[in-house]
Amino acid sequence: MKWLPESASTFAPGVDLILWLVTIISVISCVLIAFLLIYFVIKYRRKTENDQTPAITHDSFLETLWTVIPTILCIVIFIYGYVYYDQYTVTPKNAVEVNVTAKQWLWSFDYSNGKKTLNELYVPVDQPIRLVMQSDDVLHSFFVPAFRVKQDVMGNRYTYINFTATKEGVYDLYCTEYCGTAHSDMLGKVHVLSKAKFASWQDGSADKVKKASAASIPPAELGKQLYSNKGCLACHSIDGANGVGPSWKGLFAKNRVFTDGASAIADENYIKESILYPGEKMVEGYGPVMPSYKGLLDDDEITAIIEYIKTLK
Amino acid sequence: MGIFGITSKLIKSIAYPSEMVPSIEEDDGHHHFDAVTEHEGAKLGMWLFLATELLLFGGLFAAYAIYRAKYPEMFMQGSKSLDVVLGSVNTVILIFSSLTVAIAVKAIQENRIKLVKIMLWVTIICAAIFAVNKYFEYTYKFGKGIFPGTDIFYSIYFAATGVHMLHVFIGMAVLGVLLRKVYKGKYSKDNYTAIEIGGLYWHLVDLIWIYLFPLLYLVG
Amino acid sequence: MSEEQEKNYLDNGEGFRSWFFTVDHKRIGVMYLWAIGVFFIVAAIASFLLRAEHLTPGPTIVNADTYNVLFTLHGSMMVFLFIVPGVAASFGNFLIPLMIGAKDVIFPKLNLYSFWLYLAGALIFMLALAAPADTGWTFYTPYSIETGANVILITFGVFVLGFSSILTGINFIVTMHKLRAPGMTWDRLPLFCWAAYATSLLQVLATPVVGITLLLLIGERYFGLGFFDPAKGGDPVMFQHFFWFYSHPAVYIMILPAMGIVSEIMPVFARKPIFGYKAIAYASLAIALISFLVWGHHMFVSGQSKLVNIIFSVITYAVAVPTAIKVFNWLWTLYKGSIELSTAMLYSLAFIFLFTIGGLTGLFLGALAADVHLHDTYFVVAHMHYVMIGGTVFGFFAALHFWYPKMWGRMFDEFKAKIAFVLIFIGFNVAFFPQFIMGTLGMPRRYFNYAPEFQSLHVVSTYGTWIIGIGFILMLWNLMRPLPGKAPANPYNSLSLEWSMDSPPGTFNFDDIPTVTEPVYNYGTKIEEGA
Amino acid sequence: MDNHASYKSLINIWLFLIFLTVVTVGAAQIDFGALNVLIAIFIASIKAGVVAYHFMHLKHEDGLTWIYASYPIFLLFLLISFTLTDMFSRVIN
Repeated sequence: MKWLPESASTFAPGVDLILWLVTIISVISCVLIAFLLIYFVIKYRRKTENDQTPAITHDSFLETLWTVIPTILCIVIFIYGYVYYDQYTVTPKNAVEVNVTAKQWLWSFDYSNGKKTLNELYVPVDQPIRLVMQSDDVLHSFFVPAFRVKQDVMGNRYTYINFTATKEGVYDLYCTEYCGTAHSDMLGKVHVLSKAKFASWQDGSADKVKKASAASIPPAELGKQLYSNKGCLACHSIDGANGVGPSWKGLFAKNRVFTDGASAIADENYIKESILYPGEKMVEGYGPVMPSYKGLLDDDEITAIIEYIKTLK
Repeated sequence: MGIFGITSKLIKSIAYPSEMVPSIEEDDGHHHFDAVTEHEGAKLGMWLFLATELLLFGGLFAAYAIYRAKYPEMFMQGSKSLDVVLGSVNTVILIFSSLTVAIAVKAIQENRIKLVKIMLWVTIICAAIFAVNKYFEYTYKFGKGIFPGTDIFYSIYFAATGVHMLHVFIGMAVLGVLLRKVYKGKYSKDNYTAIEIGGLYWHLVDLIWIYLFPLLYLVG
Repeated sequence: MSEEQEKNYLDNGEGFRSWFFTVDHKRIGVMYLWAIGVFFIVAAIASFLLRAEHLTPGPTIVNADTYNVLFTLHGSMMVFLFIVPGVAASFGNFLIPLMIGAKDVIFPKLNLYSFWLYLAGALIFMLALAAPADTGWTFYTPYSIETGANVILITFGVFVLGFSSILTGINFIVTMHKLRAPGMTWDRLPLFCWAAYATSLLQVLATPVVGITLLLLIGERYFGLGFFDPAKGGDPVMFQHFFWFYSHPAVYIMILPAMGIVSEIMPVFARKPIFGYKAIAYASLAIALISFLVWGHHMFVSGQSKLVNIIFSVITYAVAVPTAIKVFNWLWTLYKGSIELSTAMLYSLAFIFLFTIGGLTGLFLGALAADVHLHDTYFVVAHMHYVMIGGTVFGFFAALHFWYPKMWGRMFDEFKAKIAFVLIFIGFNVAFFPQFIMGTLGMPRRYFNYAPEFQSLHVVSTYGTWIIGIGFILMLWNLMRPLPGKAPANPYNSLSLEWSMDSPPGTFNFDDIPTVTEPVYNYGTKIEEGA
Repeated sequence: MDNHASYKSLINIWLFLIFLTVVTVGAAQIDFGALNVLIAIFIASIKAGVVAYHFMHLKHEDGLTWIYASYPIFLLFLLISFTLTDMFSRVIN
């Protein structure tokens, strides 16, 4: 049975080695103890009320044995744990930095060339990466099981993760420090691309290809994809349930009352403004928590989202 | 009966365990321990309680150490803004009250009830003066717009001295209860455990202040 | 013996007042037992809802906010209302004076106040249910500062409960120092008392730190003190240091009394002296002392420095060794014994097996590199439950059955109790073993929603909790219906002092304080091995 | 209880404490840099020791009380030293 996730970073084999090592030690000890328990219970079961038992109170040899052996095993396991941890915490010289900002409930990534992505981290294969992470609000934790890396992210202080992906593919990214309502929806993907693909993603040519394919699907369909890819789903439901933000169900053309008492009809322009400048017109009953999507969504994508909202009656 | 009432009751019950046991046990001769055990046990119990008190303040001392290391400048400035004279006066008062309690304990061992009464009164008055000084210090700070949360130094200042003040009040309540019982003639040279361990508690209040004073007021 | 003196502690006085104002340590122990039993059931119901929620990914029966509240309630009630005060306050109160040959604890009235404080803390905790906290039982900042939920009441409740815990601890320590019967030397002290001593030590010395931490958290919310809030220059990692400085020793507050219980039960049903009495006694103390030195292993990925991580990892492995020694000592107590598989013995044997799994999986988490992967996943959840349920709760159930005759003066139906045991044992493993696999696969804890590939394991786990539930109901139903007839004073031919008196004991335990002349587990005949 | 201190010796101890208070206030006026904290803590510890030893009668107590009086200080030391070590060893790798 599969009990470990895919191994896709230089750190993963070391962690897996420790997991295997401790598993083997554990299984042997457990089987030994279970066997002795059952064997003793059967062999020395009470036969008569007057069974004679020896008054054994201690045995120096045995006690030394089961003090020394666990001690040695513990030292060995510690050393393995330490050695691989040490490798993981030291940043390779040629590491490429990516800035990560966590906030309730999304991840945003800033690359050195000025690109910015939401919930989707793009990295080249076989290239050491150093994530420089900070939180805008509460604690979060960056966890990619396939890379076996995890680090808490907090406000007012940078924390770091080093990893080198070894396999192309798309891997899950979880938030593992409890952060409130949509903690379990604070998900992302790590795209490990070949060097060539990464280069074309970096200079934007990949975007154009993607756009072209995006153009071929209906806007409402595209909007639906963006809803889950760009993290909207963490706060806005599509079934009318009240979340951190207002539900999108029946939102379009609805009258919105703002915290300053003013009101407006939720038309295309209002929705676009809310996506780009979410703090401008706060609907009553909600807090100013949404980040601006300026620069993260282009006009076509915003239009697609508006079209999608229109379909949610 | 409020927090002080409860606490003084709790301390009382450490002080005279057998007295708090309902009459059934006293009447039928089921004393389950003698006076010496009682005295020794009560003292050990109080020392354990003092250990917990020390660790309660320990959290504040640890916070002090950490943030002082992190923001030395802030602590320098904050410390300078505190009134050293008032702090020194309070230190002398508190140390004096420690002396009076120590004398009270000695006096009760010699059955000098009148001296015990005087000393306990003086101790309570000292505590009251300490509290009044603190009141002026706080209101002065509030007047200058300094509150808990103004910055981390003041947060520590208010948290540490605030929790300490709470202990001063609890100590006053304990001493008050003891004093009332002295007037009722409950204590003598054969029965002074309560005064001794009440005194221990008051010395702890002094001990904490001995550290708080230089750390907050002096080391700038 | 006059008629009057034969009146046992249960019959001595009737009605609410005779219980609520009693200073009899046995009655106080029984009241604790009822109180923690109620909270255990409430917290367990929360866990059944949590597991039912995970039958499908996404919303099943509750929404995300309710889920977050439920796991907070489950965790904080289980920890602060059941398992921390649990075994120590209930069985500790009932047993310590009986075992050391005293008529009561040294501060009987204080003992009653501790119980009242426990109730007061629980009441404040319950008031918080009006707007229940959604922070998890760890109250990590800054979330606990920012959330709109009622964190202040719940933390103040925990603070009061801590006060109760401290006073109980002081009472037990002084009792064991000052009230041991003549001849009850430290090397004749029953191991349950040793464990209770170590537990009390931890309660007295660790609890005040969490007390001030929670007070400061309340201060954060009222005044914005800023110690733990990064927005104000504070450090959330510091909160975790303070919190775990208590909460790691608290793990041992939970498990040590259960170890003590198993150490009492094994020799009785194996008819042999406990193997390595001194090793077990000293290991209890060693665990109590070293447990103050390992709190940082909860924080390997929290942003704690690498150096400190390494130090904590080393010391963590040091605390593993005394625990391993204990397991082997219990095991060897069985060797050449005359073993009777009573219900209490079954729970004790299960304790050894499950606690071994719990301990061994701790080895994974102590290894730095492995913990980076496993931290805050279901692996931790499973590990913790193997220690807390497989360890403490199984020990607690063992005690419920073992001292049942002494406590209630009646016997129970062993056969039904054994069926209940089998159900609970199987259900427990079905419920929690799959969580290890989910954890290594990377399923994070405290997740309302989860990826579909985890569903089959989640479903198995949920079914397991249902089996536990059935077993638990059967156990409770069985214990609520004692067999007719009075229990004998010493149904198991045990040698320790609590069995030397009637079942249930009289109000003053001993008519005359006994004099102890022999080691406590003086079973078996003194024949040299191989002779 | 003959071995308990006389009133006069209690007062002498008090005078000594006042003297130390004056010293600590005086020492704080001089700038020793980082040493100021250590001096303040050192003097405070002497004062605390004197209060515990004489006023709190620790000198008449048995070993057990000494253990319980000093163990929390050790724990406090642990708490502070570990958290400070953490604070100062958070270097960037």
